[in-house]
Amino acid sequence: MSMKTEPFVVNIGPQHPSTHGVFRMRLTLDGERIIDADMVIGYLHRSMEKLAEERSYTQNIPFTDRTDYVAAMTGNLAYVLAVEKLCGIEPPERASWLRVIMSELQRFASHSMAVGVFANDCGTWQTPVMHMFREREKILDLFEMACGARLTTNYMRIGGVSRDVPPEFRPALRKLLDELPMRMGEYEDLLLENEIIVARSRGIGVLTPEVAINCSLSGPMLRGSGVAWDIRKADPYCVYDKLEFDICVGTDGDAYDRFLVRLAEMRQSIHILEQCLEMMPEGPVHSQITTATAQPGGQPSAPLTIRVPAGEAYGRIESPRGELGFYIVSDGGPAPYRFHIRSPSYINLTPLRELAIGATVADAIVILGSIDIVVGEIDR
Amino acid sequence: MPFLAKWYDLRDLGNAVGAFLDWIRDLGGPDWIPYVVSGLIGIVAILLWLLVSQLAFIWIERRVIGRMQARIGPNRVGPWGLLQPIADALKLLLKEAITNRYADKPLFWLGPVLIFIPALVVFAVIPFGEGMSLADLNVGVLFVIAITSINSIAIFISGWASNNKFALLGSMRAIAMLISYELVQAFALLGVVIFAGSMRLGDIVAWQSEFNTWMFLLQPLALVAFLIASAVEINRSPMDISEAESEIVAGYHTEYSGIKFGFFYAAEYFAGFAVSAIVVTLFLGGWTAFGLERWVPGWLIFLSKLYLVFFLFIWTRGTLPRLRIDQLMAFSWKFLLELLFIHILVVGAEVLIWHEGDYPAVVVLPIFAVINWTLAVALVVGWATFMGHLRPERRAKRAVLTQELGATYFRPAGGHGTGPMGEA
Amino acid sequence: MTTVLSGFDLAHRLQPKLPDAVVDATPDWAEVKPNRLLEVCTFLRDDPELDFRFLSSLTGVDLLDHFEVVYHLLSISRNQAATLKVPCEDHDNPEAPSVVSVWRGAHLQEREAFDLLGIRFQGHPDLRRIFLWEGFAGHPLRKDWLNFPGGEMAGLERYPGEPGGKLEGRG
Amino acid sequence: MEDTGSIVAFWLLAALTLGSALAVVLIRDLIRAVVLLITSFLGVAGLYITLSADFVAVVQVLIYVGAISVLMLFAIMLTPRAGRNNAETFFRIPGILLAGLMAFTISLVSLDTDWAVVERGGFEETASAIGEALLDKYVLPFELAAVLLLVAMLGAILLVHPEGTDEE
Repeated sequence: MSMKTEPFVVNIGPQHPSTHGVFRMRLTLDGERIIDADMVIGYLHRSMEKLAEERSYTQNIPFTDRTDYVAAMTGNLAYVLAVEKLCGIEPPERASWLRVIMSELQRFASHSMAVGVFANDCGTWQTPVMHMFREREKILDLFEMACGARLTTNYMRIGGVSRDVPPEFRPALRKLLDELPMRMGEYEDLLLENEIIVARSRGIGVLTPEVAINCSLSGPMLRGSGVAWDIRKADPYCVYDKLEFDICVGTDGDAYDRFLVRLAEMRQSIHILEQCLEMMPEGPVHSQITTATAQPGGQPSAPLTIRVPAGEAYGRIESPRGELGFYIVSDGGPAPYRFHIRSPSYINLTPLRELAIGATVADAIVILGSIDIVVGEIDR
Repeated sequence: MPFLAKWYDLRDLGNAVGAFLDWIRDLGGPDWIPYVVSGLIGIVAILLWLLVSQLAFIWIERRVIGRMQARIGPNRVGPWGLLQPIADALKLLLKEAITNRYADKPLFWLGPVLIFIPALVVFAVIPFGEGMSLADLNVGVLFVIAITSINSIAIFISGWASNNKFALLGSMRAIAMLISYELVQAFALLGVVIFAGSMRLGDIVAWQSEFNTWMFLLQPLALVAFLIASAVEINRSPMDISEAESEIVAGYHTEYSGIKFGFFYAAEYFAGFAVSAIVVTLFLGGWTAFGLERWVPGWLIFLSKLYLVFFLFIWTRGTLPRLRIDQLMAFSWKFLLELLFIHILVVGAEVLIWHEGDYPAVVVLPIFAVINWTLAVALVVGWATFMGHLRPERRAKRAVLTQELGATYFRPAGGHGTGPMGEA
Repeated sequence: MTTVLSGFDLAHRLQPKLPDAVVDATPDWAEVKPNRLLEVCTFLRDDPELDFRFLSSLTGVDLLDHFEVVYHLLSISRNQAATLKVPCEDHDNPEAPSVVSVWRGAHLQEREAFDLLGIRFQGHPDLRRIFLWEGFAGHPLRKDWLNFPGGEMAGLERYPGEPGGKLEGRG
Repeated sequence: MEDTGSIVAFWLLAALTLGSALAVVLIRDLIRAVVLLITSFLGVAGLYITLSADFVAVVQVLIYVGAISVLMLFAIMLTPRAGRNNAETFFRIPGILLAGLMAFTISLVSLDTDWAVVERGGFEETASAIGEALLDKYVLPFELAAVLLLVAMLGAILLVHPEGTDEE
């Protein structure tokens, strides 16, 4: 005789505290065990790929802010790198350094959100996420200093960045960098060593490296499974080849390891930023300042339109969530012919069903939290 | 205790009540009038005190957790945001209490009402001070356990009646947790009863006062177990599994809004106070404090202890993550209960030795305290080592830093398998 | 630095094993026949010298008269990348073999390409719409998709497979 | 039963107990039936209190309200299609007959018994008396009951344990 219970369908989302936006998991439960899982997405679909086909290359930069709205800088960067690859523009050196600074700050900010929210998914009542927001706010202040916007930065330009950072940026960044390592120590002690977080996330959602690679996972998901792969090292863009940093990998491939890798990468970002502050040269920040409409500060702005030769390019960078790629096909016109975003959040969801089946509802939330999705990037 | 027994002696509020009752008695009338009046006074006093404390603690909790979370907390309504709880209460009163169409309406209505009962009724047996208890029952401890178990029925009813899947999951979890932790609660209190030799709460306080000790000094394990079990019973973090916000939205009260939600919100505080009151009475010496009660009103001592214990619940809420339901239940069945069995055996033996040998308490009690503390620490540490630190898959670790691109570092600590590992 | 294998290089490597698979090769990509795609992909994945075990990106491009599916491949152990293309000749009803059996990472990306471009991937285990709802008219990333045919009428349907029509459970 | 208070309490509690017990039988909705059953249990506990049996009253609440009914709720939740409704059953007539028979027997016995009228006392300590009786005079039935329950529990576990699965 065996217990027969009725399967029970629960919709986690689209409005749910732990789906990080409008993501919906349709779970079929047997008691608390998940026997089937499906995801329903598209609630935030804005059809950016279609919209981008009707806008000029520069006009598309703001869209890239709004894909991964937690990491707008890296979205910008991936796009401009792809276009630069297509038309062979080489940005000036200072611009490359600024790009690295911004994307590392963005990585720190994004990872701090991911880590805090993951702890939230493990059931803390907002405390880690609030502390993480504190650090993120300071980084957003720096962004505001550099480009006037905090969240949707629209900072990178094809051929450089939109403007140089103001003189007060450097001391502010210095001050932040002096503070962050101490905070990081706190977070590592309080979150990584937390018995309940260990109990909740270790051994949950295990991905072997074979599965991770086969599922095209990238970023902390891949590194959490123990594959030392980081596009910043593998295919250094901007000035990453001049910087010294380590790839952070986990050894168990579970939710805890993905969380661990993010925390370790935050430390690496601090390390990279330290080096950037020392090594960043002076100079122009844009390669072709031509039709300059002088701005109030006397700085000329980047050109608004650009002619791109016919062809195609796939530019990839290591965004906080993984391999962010832009596949751009140009027919020589003012707008891209095809504009495809390879969004890591979306593809990282590939093994979600397999990870969720057999887990409990509580585990499913932890697993989803460890994937670190941004719905704007999933749906685009 | 040398009480003045004048009505203005605030060290025992019973004096004032007694004076008032005498006055009524002097007016004449049937015998039961003073009896009923004294009961009513007690009920009204407890209710008023609960309401005021609750309003105060809404503010305190929000401010304290605000500080813990590196933010300010409510500071707009009134000075330092002091009127925030009143604003909250008004908001809850004015909001529409939506009943979903397929809810089981009588039960949906009954849930929030029923959830108040255990939290309030428990206070009937709590001695707030010398002689200051509404009904000092013979079987006080048992009464407390019995009444708090009703809590989960209220939770179940509201979860089921909501006709909401999250609510149903929440109530399923609540019932499962109740079954696991009721025994723990009973066993934790059993040790206290064995020592004090009475189930009357007043006697237990008197026992602690007589031997100049607090029960938790003698039975630390019981206190810890009771605190954990009551945190489960009243759904406070880290055991707020039946209303786990990040998993099942709000658990059993997902569908409740307006004042019906306000009932749950208030009952959460009341239950918290009730549990703190039990902890204070049984483990922390109640309204006595090593002779301090001669100078300071006993009820003040009691209340300050109660608030301190309640603060503990706020503190854990601000800091700890949440366990999974199977881990929590395994913790009860596979750990706490076993430890408590050992504890009860040891405590029983101690009491037997004490009474048979007729040793003086001054000699015996410190020895017992040392034995019990050693036992508690050894058991907990032993279990933690055995279940946690000796097992690599339970240990915290740090990321591997490498420069070697494309290499694989996959070496799972806890064997293979993709399934989640329960608390084995 | 990631080495990029040119299309010629790919074609050269594929030549001995699958001589007739490659139709076209340029410095940037190699184009293979749809019916040989699975063999090519399996070869690219399993060949120890190529070792393209990581499918970076899969997408489709509407080239007005036909569709093209583009695969960006990556080898983690050898740190090299390559681009593969497959034409889908029938513009009205494009079809391509699914590579989910080779790379599971293609699962969601093929669903996306199906949803937005209407390319049917033969052999995909669960080819459903993903961003748009079932019942959405047309595939919006096609160049000939300019607006909702017949106005914005697309009806909101319930989750596929769920019992009942629009109003069940709402009273 | 000398003062009015006790009499009023008795009649109220008796009405509550019997009324809700009747409703348990008549009502179709399972969950409501359990809730009413809990009310009935509480009424019985109240009756115990009027008999100065405070220990038994509290134990009634603890065991029947806190444990037995929770088990019933659990059973209802675990039943496939617990639904809202209790269907018609063939056992209706035999059930009524059996209940009538039992009521008849109990009334007969209670009327026939020569009740010893005890003077109404206060709430004296009954717990220790019960404890001593259980562990002294009636220790064998007590222990036997415990063993019986254990065996029943093991049997239940064995029955529902799915074959071939060995839990961690």
